[in-house]
Amino acid sequence: MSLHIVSKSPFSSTALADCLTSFIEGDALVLIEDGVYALSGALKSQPVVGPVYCLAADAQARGLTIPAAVEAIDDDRWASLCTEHNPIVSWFR
Amino acid sequence: MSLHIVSKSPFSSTALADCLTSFIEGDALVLIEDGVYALSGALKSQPVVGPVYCLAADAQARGLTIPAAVEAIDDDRWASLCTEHNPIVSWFR
Amino acid sequence: MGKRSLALCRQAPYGNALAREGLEAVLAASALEQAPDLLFSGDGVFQLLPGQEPDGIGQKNLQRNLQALPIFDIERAYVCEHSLSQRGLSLDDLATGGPALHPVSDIGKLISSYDTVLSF
Amino acid sequence: MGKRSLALCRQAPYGNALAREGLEAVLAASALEQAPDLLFSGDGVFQLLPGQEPDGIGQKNLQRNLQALPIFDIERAYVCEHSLSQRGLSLDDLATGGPALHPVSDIGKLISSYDTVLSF
Amino acid sequence: MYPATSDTRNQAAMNFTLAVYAAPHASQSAATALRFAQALLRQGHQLYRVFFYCDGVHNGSSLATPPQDETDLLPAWQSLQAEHGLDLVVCIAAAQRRGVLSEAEAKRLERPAANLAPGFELAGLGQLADAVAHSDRLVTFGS
Amino acid sequence: MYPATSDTRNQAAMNFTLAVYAAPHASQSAATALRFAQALLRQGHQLYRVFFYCDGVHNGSSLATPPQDETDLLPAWQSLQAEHGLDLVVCIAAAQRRGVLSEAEAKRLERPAANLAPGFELAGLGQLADAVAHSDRLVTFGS
Repeated sequence: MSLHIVSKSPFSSTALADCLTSFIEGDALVLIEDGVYALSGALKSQPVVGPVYCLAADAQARGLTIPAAVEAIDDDRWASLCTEHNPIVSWFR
Repeated sequence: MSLHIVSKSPFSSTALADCLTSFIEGDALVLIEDGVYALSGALKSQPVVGPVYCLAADAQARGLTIPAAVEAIDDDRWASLCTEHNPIVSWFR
Repeated sequence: MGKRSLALCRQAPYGNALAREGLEAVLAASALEQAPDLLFSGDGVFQLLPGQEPDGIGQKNLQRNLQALPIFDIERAYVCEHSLSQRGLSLDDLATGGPALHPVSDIGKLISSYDTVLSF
Repeated sequence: MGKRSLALCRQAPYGNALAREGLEAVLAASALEQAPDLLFSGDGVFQLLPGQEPDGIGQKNLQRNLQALPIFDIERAYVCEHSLSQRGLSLDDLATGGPALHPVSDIGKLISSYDTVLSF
Repeated sequence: MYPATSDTRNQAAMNFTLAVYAAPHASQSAATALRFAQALLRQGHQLYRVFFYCDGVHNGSSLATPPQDETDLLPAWQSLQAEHGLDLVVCIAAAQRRGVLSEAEAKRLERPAANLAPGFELAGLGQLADAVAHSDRLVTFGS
Repeated sequence: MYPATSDTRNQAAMNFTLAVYAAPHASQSAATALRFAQALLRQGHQLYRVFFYCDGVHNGSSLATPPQDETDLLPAWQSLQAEHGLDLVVCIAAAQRRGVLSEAEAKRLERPAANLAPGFELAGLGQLADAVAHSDRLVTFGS
């Protein structure tokens, strides 16, 4: 199943919204770069989809706390997720 | 009063929405580049603000028709609008 | 190879180079007989509007690239229905002359049926 | 000159260079005693979040640039209230140490009081 | 006052500065800025400065070579510069990061080549502040 | 199979291709791609190719010179290339438009200098299609 990678803020881009429209059972979502701002909004308490992963370094860079419902990951875990899923779909605009 | 210039599609960027939040009586709006896609949505029939101008070349490039409530302009008219208003505020992301 | 790939086209034409460079990548792959399928979604559906005349902004007409696709055996393309209705458009509003356009309601299911997705 | 200018900061930090390059332009103007006022709106309010630690992504902390502003006589900055509430934030959630932050409800009125607006 | 067309007769000529943040070919914005500059000059306005910042510094590259059937912005900026004595300033800090270097900068930074096109000059961010202070209007062309 | 850490023991090594569309310094994405490439190699995976497309071609510029206190991606890509024999391909068409030229291209196009960094090579878009066909995974790093 697909691994979706979102790298833009949900407050200024429709990248996350478009991704969620394409999200189906069995898929997974990785928030990177400005995509981690979803943690301060839509995905704060109860994510609408799952599983949701978040690059810890990107959240830390931006002063965001990763909520319990989202799994903090490093680059190595991200790479592993990419081997466990296919295709890999980037949403960057 | 301000001249607001919006250059991104309202369907994928919040540039237009952010601009409209900042729009006050006496301001004017110019749609350029992908900003002209507002003509196929929010600003199609009755624009929520006014006056609204649209670069004709950008609408024509994209196969869009400019509705009656929006004034089609060329670069020279755009330049004139910039002399008639101040400040000039660009909304491009 | 038997691998199936999808080009996911989400950008409006002309405002930035991604729509054009995406189609160029698709044409290059097709010339090597590795044609991906195409899915237009989000602002990418605007690539399919008829009557584009970008001379006035000094750009080349992207629809020529679309019309070239059938030459490279890309006979059909998918269009996200949700994206169309969000933009007040229907299939009838889109241009013909390129590959046949097939509306898709569940693009998640479509995407997951491919081995590779190229996002543009 | 007596001209009043405003730097409109609408970008989140780190994801693209505009937040940083905007602040650098503000600092350069301030060093020449032509300091603009600052308005943080949209994702620009995220520049003001405390506790940013960008070492892990190989970038410099932007908050140091913000903290340098008072040295250049930029004593206060405006923050769009609507942008804060859209993001579930309040003034209390923002970092101190830079210029004092003044919430603004009608940013249209604020913008129109300036001669020049630099968008970043 | 330099009225150029009948449209502009009643208008006072103004001093404009353009801030260009977009690279050519990546975004339409650089081409829009050029057309806007041409319109201003056609109407008899003055361009105090064009300041290329952020990705806009790539407008000053002498190496960009678009295909023959695509618009090449570089010679258009250069001929506008030659004809009107335009001040085309590329931000030196933004250009250094992105690899747009004059001969002097290439030598100073010990880089193998220079690629700043004739007609453009590198200068500091202070030139943007100076332009804001000395222009009637500033128009930003974003990325 | 080249297991590098205990985490990866149970995993089959895979062949990855990365498509990088973003220039360094303009967007975080180029730096993210580099870190991801390092993680893949650390885990014992293979990188079939890194394909630099769109604004990503600027990653291959030998002239970009970030300030000393900012990360310089170029030497990091080059040392990864040297160590692992990476295939760092810069799309020739996208690079030509944006002014990233090899010596041969600069001569052919009659441009005054070349700026393609050692370790990178220019090649056609077909190399992206080839990489898609020969890789287990493709990851796109957008702009």
